[in-house]
Amino acid sequence: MPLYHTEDQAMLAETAAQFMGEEGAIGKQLRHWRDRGCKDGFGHDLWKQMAEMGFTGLLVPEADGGLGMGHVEAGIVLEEIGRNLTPSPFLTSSVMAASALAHASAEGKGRWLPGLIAGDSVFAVAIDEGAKHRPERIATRAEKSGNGFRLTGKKDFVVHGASADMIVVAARTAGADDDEDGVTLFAVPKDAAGLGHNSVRLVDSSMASHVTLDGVELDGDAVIGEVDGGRTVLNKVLDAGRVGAAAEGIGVARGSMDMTVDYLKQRKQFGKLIGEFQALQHRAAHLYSEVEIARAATIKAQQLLDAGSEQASLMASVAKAKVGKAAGLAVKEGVQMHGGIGMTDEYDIGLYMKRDRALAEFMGDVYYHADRVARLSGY
Amino acid sequence: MPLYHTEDQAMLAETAAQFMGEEGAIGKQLRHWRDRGCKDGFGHDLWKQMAEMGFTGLLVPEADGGLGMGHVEAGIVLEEIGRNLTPSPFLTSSVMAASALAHASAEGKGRWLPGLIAGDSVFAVAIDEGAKHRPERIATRAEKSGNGFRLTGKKDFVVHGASADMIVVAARTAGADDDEDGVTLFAVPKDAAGLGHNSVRLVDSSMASHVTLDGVELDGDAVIGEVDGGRTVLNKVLDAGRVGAAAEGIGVARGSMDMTVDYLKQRKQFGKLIGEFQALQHRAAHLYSEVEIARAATIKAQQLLDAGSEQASLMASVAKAKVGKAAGLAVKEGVQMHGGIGMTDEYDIGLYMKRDRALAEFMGDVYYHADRVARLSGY
Amino acid sequence: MADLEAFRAETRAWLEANCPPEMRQPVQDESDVYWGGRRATFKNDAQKAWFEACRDKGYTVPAWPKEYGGAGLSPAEAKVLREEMARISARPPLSSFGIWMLGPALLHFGTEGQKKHFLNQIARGEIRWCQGYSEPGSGSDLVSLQTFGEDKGDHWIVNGQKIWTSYADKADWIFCLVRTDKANKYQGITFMLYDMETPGVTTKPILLISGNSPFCETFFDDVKVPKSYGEDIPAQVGEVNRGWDVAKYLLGHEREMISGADGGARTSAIGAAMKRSAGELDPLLRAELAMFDVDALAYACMGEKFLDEIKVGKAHPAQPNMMKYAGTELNKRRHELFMAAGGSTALEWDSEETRGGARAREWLRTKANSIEGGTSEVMLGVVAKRILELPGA
Amino acid sequence: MADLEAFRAETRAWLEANCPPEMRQPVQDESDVYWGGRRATFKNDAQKAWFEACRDKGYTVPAWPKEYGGAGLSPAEAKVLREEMARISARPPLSSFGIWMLGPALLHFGTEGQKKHFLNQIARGEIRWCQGYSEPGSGSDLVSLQTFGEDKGDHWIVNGQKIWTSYADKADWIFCLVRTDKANKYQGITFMLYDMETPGVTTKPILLISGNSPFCETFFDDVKVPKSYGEDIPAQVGEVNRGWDVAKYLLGHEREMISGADGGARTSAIGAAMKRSAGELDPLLRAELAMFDVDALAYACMGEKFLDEIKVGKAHPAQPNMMKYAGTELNKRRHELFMAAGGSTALEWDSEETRGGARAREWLRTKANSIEGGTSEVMLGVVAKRILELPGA
Repeated sequence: MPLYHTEDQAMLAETAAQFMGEEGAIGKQLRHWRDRGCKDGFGHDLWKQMAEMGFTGLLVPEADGGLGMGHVEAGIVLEEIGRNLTPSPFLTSSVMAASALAHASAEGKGRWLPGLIAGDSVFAVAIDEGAKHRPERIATRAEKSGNGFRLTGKKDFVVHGASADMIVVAARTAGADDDEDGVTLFAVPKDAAGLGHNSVRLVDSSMASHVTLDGVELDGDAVIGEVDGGRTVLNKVLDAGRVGAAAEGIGVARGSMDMTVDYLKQRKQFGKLIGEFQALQHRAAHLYSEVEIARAATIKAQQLLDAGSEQASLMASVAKAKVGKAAGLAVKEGVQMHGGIGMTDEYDIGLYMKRDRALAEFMGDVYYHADRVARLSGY
Repeated sequence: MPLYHTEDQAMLAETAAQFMGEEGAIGKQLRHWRDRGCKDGFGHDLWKQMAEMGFTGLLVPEADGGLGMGHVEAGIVLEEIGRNLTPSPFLTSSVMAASALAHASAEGKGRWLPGLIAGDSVFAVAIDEGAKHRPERIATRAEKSGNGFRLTGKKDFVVHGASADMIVVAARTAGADDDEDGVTLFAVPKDAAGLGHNSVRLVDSSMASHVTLDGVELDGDAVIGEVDGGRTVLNKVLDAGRVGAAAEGIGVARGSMDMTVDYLKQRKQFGKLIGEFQALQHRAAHLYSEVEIARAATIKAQQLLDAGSEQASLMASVAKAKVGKAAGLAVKEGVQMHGGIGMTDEYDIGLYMKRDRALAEFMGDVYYHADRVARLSGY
Repeated sequence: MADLEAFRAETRAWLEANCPPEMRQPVQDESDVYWGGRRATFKNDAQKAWFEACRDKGYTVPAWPKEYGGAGLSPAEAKVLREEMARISARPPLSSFGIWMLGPALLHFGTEGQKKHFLNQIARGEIRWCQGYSEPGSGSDLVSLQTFGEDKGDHWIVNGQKIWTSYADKADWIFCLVRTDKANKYQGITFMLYDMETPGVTTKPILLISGNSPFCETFFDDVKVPKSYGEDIPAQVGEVNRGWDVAKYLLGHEREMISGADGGARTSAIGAAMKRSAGELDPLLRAELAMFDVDALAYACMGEKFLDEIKVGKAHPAQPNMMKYAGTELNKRRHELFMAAGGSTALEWDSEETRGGARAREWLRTKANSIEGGTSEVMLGVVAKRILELPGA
Repeated sequence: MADLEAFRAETRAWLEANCPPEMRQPVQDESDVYWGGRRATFKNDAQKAWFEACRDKGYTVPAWPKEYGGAGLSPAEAKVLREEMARISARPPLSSFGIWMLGPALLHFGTEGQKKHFLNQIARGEIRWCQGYSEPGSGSDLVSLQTFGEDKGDHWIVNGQKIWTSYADKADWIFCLVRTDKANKYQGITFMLYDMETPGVTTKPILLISGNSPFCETFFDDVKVPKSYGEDIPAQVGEVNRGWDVAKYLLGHEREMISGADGGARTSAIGAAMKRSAGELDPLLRAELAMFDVDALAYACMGEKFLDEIKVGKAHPAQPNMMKYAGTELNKRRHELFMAAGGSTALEWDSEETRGGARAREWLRTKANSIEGGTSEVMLGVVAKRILELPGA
């Protein structure tokens, strides 16, 4: 498959760009909700609009009422979300939870997918335990209890956790904390007894929860996938989340870069446009190169995921790590090249830096993923 | 102690600069011996002249016939050696072997020091086993044998090994390969039976040996320092070698940088001196900053060594690693900024790149030493 | 040397007697810093007592001459005092742009009358100063500033706008670069001092990405600045139209300060601290920390060398630019690593556990390091031109 | 698709029958490469047989039209041939600047007469070409070249000097940029073809830091170049004085080639190979290898994307400059890491164990990657100007 968008995909990109550029714009969404101290960190109206656009159920198979598209298409939407810093539960709900629910029972799908597709429900995913992403280790326990399970543990960095109607929770039904096997995924509804949230605002004005599971009782049909065999589904959710975060990161990088290149063409110092200064030209060109390369890796990872390739998981880490580097460079150069005004809250460039930081951390940072590339490559 | 040279040291620097700039110049030494395929890789006449200048015995205590100076002074000479790419056995003999011989018996000192001070003898140090510097692991065995020891093993990257009258060899008299204790240093004379050399020319035209010790029989008085307690002396030899290599590396970096900055002021392209191009200006200024910082760290390490500080060994690794970075940058920028002619053998800038590569590897590269900084700092 | 040891003993005893225990702890937040000025209030009695003891002893500005409110300490004595204060973690009794910026300018360029008048005010914490340099159109290209003072005989009428005036909303007086000759770019700027309560002066805080707002925009609308404040107390520092010399001199000072070369404290590896706070480190994060620590420990040596050389006049005059460049870039990298090591916890913006997102806010704050006081790009240009003597602009 | 599969089967059979086993191993050194030309000799019978089989089949230039000596394969068929050759590690039957550089220029700019004459010579390996572009004073600023061809009616008299002419001492003919109008910088250069045996042409090899000397200085002393080599066979490609257009077109090709975007093979992590050859890796070297592998694997995706986009005309015309920049910088870094992983063994310059210092020599060779075919600095400038559309030079 060629590594550029098909005509259909190019049309979707145009639609998504127009929609996010208008409805998802920074002034209309991010600043609006932030300045109101919104407890969700995003607007439910926009989420509903995204459903009307067909975005919410993009990855859901047609048989289940969705559009049956792939990660390339999800990435197209995410890149525009990134470019406009649009706060929404798209990544956690339509990409990650949807990837999990593909493995749910017919009953589970029937319970959750209509709300997702309609933009009526929000979903979160609870994997991390501790401040760093280390999904190889799952300590949260799910013990057999009657017909179902009883969950006990703590989860961190659960983005949109307190806003979610359901949280996909990775817990351990067997084995030791570091075991590959023995993991099971559960759909935990918001009203489950024993489910607690300490919801905190992050640097990018998004909301994330420290979730406590204090003996949460669930029926057996809350299980997604196989009991004890959840690692397979978890890995798919992780890959989807990583590649999705990479795609959003590319949007952040390109948005930041475009804004900066525009500024270089407008700002004068020493009697010249600062974009005439060769040192800045070379740095901007290097940045362009890094962002293009990161984008190619991201699209490749999307295609491999859609093709079900064995190489997909390796390339997911390559993409997440490379985007981490490139987008990090884009926002740093963006703020520096904007000079003093880049430090002010009034200008948007600083918002790109904040979002980049949170996205870089989400589902594993550049260090985690470069290390994973090495491990998967046998060294 | 202030981190700049005293008046005496400044005078020594001037003397050393003049001597190396004249007698040790690239055309007179490095190219001369290289183009002749010299089996030593350096000139004995120059070594003798260095003795007349008092350089050879600089670190040897006055009581033993030397000048009783310190690592700051040795570093001054080494920086000029580096700047002129002067091939000589100064680092292995006057710095490393001399640091070992300070712990030798009176008999050992009497046997070896006069030749060192007079420039009649050459010394080498055999520590590495394998292609990378890992002195924590010593596998070469020295077994008790009559009054003395019998050495068996292989040593690599023994610079000037085949030219040396005596080689300081680190061997294991007790314990397992990775043990801290159980190491002993030996003075192995060139004519010892069972001592073999596979002498190879390196990229910088210096000569180094793969040394084989095939049951080399030594008297007990060949031991330097304590039997089984050689690690203490070995660490001093290592620190001296690392800080010395850093000082020489600073000379390489500054020589390369100065040559490059000069070139920027002469070469025209697009109707301008290339030094007028802002991108090159900024890169040159960054390089200057890196080299200055590396030099400060190196002088600090020299002072700490001379003061017998506990921090000396940490700072030796900081200096070696930082110089590795800075000098590596200096030669890379040097070749790139020279453009095509930098790739020709006719110009000297490529010789700086070659010497830097060999020095960077000698006594541990930037990766080894940055890792050591982390280990010594408790992480 | 014996004298110095006597001075050390004396200082130790004085500190013991005069520095309250509450003042022997690291500053936690802005409210722990005493800035002085007309509207100053003390956070608590300890802060007041400590300030007043220092003021009376001349220890708010220990190295300034006694007649200007200092203690007249020699450099060696001042170093002993710093060491002894550091030993007990004593807080600075008074923080002030008057001490850091205007004072050095006056000591170098001021008339005797100006020194007596203004330096004593600064030393006693009576007047809080702010700095009026940058303008919206004049950032790196500071000399292109447009704020204009029209000569009206015995006074100027100043009109224009400044930006990045730190704490202008809290300051009493401003030292301000004002164009007084439009025909002459470099020699047409005057370094003026005037009261922020003068009619026509207004300020507006600038909210930063860190969520703080230490800076203001400051507007001058027909501000009447008298040319003299008394005998031998002209309103400008240095000559009229030669304020650029003063500004350049001060930028050097500022760069030294921002470079962290004087920090001294940052001489241990951060990797160890990160491991303690983060638990096991990812191997590649550990590698980055190690590479950083090599650079940071080497830079600490450079800072020591730089200060040693400055003392004896051996440092190249443009070396502060190099230090500022390297120091600020390093500090930005340090805080990137703090964020990485802190993981998702470090992202929190207003939680109690993170003291209101202290780490994230500090991280964002450091992004200004390489902009304020001369951008990294300007610093590199100065090094290229003045140290490496490369041709052209 | 069915056709393609038939073609694949046919190709496989043909290769089986015609590619000798000795030609199915990676090239070890220069002597394994067949460059053709008047003075060419074969290393062995296998090399000769393989070359002749390909020549007769049109497989030295499979995608060129049959009338010019190619096999007239479609892009899809050419890809199948490449894949099948790669499958059995078949060596290229003929290496030649005529194939890589002059051929594309002639196909784009040449007259029918030139194509028939020169392309067939190239395809059949009869003439070995070299490239005369750079001059001592004209490196990055190529257009400032001074070699001058004086118009003498039916011929030019060429005087001047070229540098970096690859294998000029072994080449039969040269394609050479010659100034033919001193008044016109860009439109005063002619892309000339002439015989290296013409009186007045001399060459002198340049010894490189890698110890090899593939390049020469080439001198022209009153060299008489006829304006025509027969009917419809002018001596210049494109119009007289419009050679810069041809040169620019070719530089694009060269950049694609050097960028390694077409390499395709470099898609696996080097860290694993380094660990196999070096034993345990230092943790920080492992970290650097991992960071490199992220960049290299991502770049391989970019290479794939770039080639896909070129095929359908979606790539920005200046994208080869970006690819050349990123690809060559990456390759230099790759070889730095090879050297680090190889430790002191990799330093050896002429030992047998290291095949004559192959690793070190290759490492040094890569330093030219970011200089030849347009420096990294020139590439960045082109990207800034043509893709980002930044103002000024």
